[in-house]
Amino acid sequence: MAEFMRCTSPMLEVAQALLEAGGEELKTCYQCGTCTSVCPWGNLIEFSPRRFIETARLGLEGFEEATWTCVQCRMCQDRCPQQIDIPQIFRAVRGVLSEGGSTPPALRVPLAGLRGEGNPWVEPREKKTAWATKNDVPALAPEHEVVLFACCANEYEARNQRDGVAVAGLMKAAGVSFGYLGKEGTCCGDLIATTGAESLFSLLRKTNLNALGGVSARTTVTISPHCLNAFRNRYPAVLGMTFRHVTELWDELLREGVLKPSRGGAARVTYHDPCYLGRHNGVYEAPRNVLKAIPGIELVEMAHHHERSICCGGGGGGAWMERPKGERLGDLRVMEAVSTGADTLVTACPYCVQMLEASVLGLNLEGKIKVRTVSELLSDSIAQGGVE
Amino acid sequence: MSKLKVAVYWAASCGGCDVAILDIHEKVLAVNEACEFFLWPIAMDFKYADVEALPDKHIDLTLFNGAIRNSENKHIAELLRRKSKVLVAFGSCAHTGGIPALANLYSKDQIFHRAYVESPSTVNPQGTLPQTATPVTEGELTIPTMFDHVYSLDQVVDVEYYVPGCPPNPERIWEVLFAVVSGATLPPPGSVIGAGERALCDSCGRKRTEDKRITGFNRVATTPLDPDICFLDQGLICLGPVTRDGCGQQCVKASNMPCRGCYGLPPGITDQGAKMIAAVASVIDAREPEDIRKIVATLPDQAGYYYRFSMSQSMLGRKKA
Amino acid sequence: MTNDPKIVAFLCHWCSYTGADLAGTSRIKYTPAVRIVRVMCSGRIEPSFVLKALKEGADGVLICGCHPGDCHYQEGNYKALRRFHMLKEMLGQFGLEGDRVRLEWVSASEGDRFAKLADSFTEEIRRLGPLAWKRVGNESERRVA
Amino acid sequence: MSHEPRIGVYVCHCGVNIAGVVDVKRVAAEMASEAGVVLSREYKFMCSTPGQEMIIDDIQSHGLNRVVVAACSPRMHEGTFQGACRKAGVNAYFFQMANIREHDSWVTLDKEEATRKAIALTRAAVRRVRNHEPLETRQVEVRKEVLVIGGGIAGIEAALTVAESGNHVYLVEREPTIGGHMARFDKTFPTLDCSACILTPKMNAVGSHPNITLMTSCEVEEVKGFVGNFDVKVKRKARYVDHDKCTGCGACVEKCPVKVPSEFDEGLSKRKAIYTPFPQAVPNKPVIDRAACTYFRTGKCRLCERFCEPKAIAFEQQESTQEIQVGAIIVATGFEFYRGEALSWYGHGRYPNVITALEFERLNNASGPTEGVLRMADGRVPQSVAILHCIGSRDKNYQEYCSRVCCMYSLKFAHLVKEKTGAEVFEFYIDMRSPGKGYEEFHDRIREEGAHLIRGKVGEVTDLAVNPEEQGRLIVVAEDTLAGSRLRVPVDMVVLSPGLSAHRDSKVAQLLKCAVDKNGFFIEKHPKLAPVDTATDGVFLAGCCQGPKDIPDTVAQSQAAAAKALALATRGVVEAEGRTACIDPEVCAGCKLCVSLCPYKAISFDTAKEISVVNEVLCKGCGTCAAACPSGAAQARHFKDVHIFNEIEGVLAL
Repeated sequence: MAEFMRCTSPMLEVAQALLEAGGEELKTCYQCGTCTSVCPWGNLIEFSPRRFIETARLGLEGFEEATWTCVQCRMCQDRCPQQIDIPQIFRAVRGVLSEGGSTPPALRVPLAGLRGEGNPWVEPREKKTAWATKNDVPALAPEHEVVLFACCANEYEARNQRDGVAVAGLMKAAGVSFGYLGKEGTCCGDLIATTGAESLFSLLRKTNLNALGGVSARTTVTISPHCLNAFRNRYPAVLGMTFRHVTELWDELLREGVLKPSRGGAARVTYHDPCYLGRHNGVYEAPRNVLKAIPGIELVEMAHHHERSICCGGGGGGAWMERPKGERLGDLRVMEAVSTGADTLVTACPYCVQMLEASVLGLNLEGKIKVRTVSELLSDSIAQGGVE
Repeated sequence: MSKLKVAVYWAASCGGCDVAILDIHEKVLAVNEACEFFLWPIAMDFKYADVEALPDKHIDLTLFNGAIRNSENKHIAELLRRKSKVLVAFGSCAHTGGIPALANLYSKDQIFHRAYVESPSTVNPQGTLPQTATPVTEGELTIPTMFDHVYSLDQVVDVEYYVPGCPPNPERIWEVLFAVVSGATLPPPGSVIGAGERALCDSCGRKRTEDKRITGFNRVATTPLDPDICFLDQGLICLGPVTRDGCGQQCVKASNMPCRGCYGLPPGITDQGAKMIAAVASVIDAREPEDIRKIVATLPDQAGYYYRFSMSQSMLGRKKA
Repeated sequence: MTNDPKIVAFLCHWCSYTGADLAGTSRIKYTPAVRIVRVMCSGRIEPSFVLKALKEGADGVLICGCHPGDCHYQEGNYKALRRFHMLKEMLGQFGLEGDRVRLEWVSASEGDRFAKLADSFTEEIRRLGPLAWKRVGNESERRVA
Repeated sequence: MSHEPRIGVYVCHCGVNIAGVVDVKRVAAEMASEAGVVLSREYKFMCSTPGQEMIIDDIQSHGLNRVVVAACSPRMHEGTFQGACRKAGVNAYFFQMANIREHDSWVTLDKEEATRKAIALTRAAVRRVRNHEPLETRQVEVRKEVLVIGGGIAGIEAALTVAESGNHVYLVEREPTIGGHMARFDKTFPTLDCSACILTPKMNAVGSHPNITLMTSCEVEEVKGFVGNFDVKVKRKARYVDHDKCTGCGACVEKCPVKVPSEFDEGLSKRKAIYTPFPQAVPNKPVIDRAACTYFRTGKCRLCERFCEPKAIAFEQQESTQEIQVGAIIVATGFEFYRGEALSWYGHGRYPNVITALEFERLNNASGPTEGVLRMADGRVPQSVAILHCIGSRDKNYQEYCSRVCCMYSLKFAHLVKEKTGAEVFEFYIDMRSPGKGYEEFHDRIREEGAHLIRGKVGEVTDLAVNPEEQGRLIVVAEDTLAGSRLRVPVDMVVLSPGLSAHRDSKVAQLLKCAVDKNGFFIEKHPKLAPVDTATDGVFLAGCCQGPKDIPDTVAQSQAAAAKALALATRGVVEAEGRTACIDPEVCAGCKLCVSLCPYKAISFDTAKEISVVNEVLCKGCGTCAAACPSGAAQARHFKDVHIFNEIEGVLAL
């Protein structure tokens, strides 16, 4: 008889483990499906956060597959009528699965890199500050008022080094008293926290807390929205420090008249909101204000912008996961950008830069659209010396 | 008829109460006629030993003024208690602690430090503080021990009656003495005598509004005072509403000054400060916490205002250690 | 457990007491340290109640009334608010930590809030330690009653 | 009267509600040693008849003169036990209750702690009751007139019910006509009666009833007094038309040259500056919209005046105030549709063919802007329509509660669309809620009619087409949670079904000293057993002001509220609160502080005796005067200092 019983029983032990790992809010879901309908993956693949929650809640088979798809863009959470922190549920499940040894192979490399060398590219730790030395970025000294915290991507990855150099150049031009937190610091751990690697994240956090705990500056400026998010939302507020994103700094310096852009940039640009700057941290206008302040730049919006912006696909560990053509959120975003008629797709996050550039290449649109950062465009527009 | 046996004593106080007895003027002769004094340090010479030698309950009436501040005050209070049939807490200090009890807002250490080390006129580089016993070549010199706390008389010994005031109104004093001397029936023990049964406002003729609003507290020194209008209506703290009537209103009527509360609580309330806050704060003209705090801040030293004469009898009694 | 703080809470009948009832009917658990005394309106609450409670051994006093604008008797809560601020100022002179006496608005529908408030206030008082006002003063100097 | 206290203490088990946590035997034993306690018992259910009889027997056989019951909240059973005391000849105010259920056994986990707390709370009651005094309650006559605030179906029904009994009603409505939301609906679920057909006769009945004074364009401005004796000030806004002279001929409306969007039609049609809101309005006489009127704006025009034969135009009319006296008040202020941010997520205001429920009602109404033909913005009749449930409802970001009626009215919409246009209907819902008489059957009928009911909340409405079929249409994106598929449904028109919200701008609750819940709805006295009473005696609730409800429930509640008001009027008298303030003339020093503080002006100053005096009829017993009286002359009966001090000592004694 038994083989004819095609029924599944709830696996409450599994469900209980998920609840204990921080998936408490699983219980309040009433299965309306808003999450699924607003999830950007819906445009490309079959993916239902709702079904994920329902299966996870009862410990039913099937939720494991969906676990690693989520890019933590937070669209679902913002729209959830029950105000459920759905990204957190994914993180909790990931934590449980990782403990059981089910980390996807693609993630093992960056995890090993972070564990061994403090960066996801498995580059030797010694190379961390090479970019700064080469480009005369001042190292942090006690008299500095601002800490510059660069993303691993700015440090180890060639494309994003350009952004880092632009940031340092602008800070110098504006006369900001700043220094770069080099070897004492390490990766902020934000993206790794989203993959459920809690213990590794705590390790990285400890290193950074030690490094920042010892400095006298009261403000830290990050280039990546992920570092910003880690400091603002995942680190304890014990440091008593203010954390700001570079675009917020530029916006302020422009308003105060310290920075005066004079040379025009690209004629028509569109701005892609990084999820971790926008939805996660509520910064929507600062980068736009910067772009609007640059002479000659015309800012147009894509179909999805501000709170409705679509993820580049790099969040939640997505940056390291290979996806077949036709299943790339970055492609969707680049096509949306192209359809605005813009010649430049501007963003403000190293991972967005990586993902969007990969899509531009993959779609053979190199001649049609460039990917730049807000800092790069601003840097271009500041005359040599910058400050009058 | 034998003369009434009387003692008058002065503990922690200024001496004004003693003087007030003399302020009954020529009637003091009648008192002298009717009374035999066994102790009255300010007026006559007696030794404590003489009192100690008296049989218990020998004295008919003791008027005890002053608070209990040190071991000597307490010793004499207990002595006079033993020797007296009727012990009267005479004046604010004995009644409710009076001005000396404001010291309860400080610790003994703070007071010593202020008096013997900090005060501008003091030169005391070693920081020497009073010692209760000092060895000298001739032996040991002792002075009374200062207590941590200032007490009203009834916090140390049982008391039959209270005559309030700083000082008591001479007319009231005469009424009390006359009653005792003439053998009139005395009220039940524990009563306040020589004072009224209502609050001071009852006999105050100042005009009051029916729509009181306090927008800020004024101070006597910096405000022109209208002699016909209720002080509260002028934004001044007047303790009249929480003070027993009977003083004759030397302050309010004769001097155009708000009542300071020396006659103590009227019957029916338990704490001058608490009641004054309840009454005054209710009519503060503000609704937002910030605005209320601003108005409250215009009245510094509330405890000093409200418990000027009644700290010993206040519900909290003293500052927390 | 007997070392737990003792807290007297004065609650107005219409909002806060009803809110505390709602915490009960909703079976929300909170500390037993908070003991409730009911008055019809927070406007009835006098500073002497607070002093009495402190003197009788309370470590903290909580005053709750209707939210501003919601007073069943129009403005009683504003009167409580004014007295509270003036009393707090004076209690400071008596060396009392400002947080030992607290005023909060709790509506009839805020059972959950009342329970949370009871817990957080008790926690705060526990942090401040026992008040033991009954023992303030010097027993040896005073007459033995 | 100064006999020694002989107290009986009764500790209730309340089944296991108390006894399961609190050691009731220990509580009773502890109380036995308190001064004045003659006997101390525990019993399973004190509020039961045997429980009450036990108290009565003990009072008689043991000569008790004070009673303490430690049980539930006094809000629950104080009256019950006071009644038992009274029956046994003990004044009701010699009773005191200790709340060891809501404030103890239900909120405490630790049994030992719960027992200690119960002992403390009961001891407080025992110590307090010793010092209680007997209080007298007085009887006050009740006025027969009733005020109804709000002229929607709830107010109309309540007014008619009261008026039919022969009592007089004042019906106050702030709009120029009665009728409320119901007058704007096309059909009513589940029977599909024409809304106007069933409402209009009632509106007319109100307009012509000899026992109803209809006060439109009026607002309640001030309410004073108490149950049975309310003094109400009503502000009458200027209408600029003398309704006594006006015959309602309509010549003025016809001639008026100004056109502005009609509120009644949700701005989908125009009305004149002088207008009657809709053809069946009651009163069916026009008013002038001052903001739109050319004469008021420029000083010129007066066309309406020229064409008014009865000379009813009154540009000089001013706002006026009328005072009325009533014994009871029925609140029927209704609701408004949710109009918040959630609408914009679904494109309302961005896409012209995304409309709200109320717009849909008007578009479907034969007297509406399209004469009942469902049209899109460009005039075409839609081929497909999506109806979205729960807009702003069941959503912690907006309104957490379920509005109860939206599922049903949305199903009604599906029927109307089908019937009128034959279009495909897609209805997106989270859960289908149809618990009413005939409601589930109506739901079935709509399915049978072929509407596509899809279980899934819509995430987005967009015009971004990804294929030719979607081109030029609105695409509704949702997950069909039953199929587990993400859907993109292209439609011509989207109807948003928002929930019901409380009137946020209303001052009525404040004027009546009624509490509202966190959503702004009036709080009833008891959610189950007193659903039309409020905490303010003599004020009753009808309809959606208390919470979202459908028409049958609204009408039922209106009739219930009317019955409550009539019961009060029929009884003719009310017992006034015994726990009032008093001022001891022997103690009062005449400082006048209390006079300024009394919120009810119940204290006056007797200039002859120079003391303050309480008018106990006006006093509500808040105790503010007692708290503020510096000399202790003002006392709050039953809440005197001594009582509170006793309680404080009691609760701190363990």
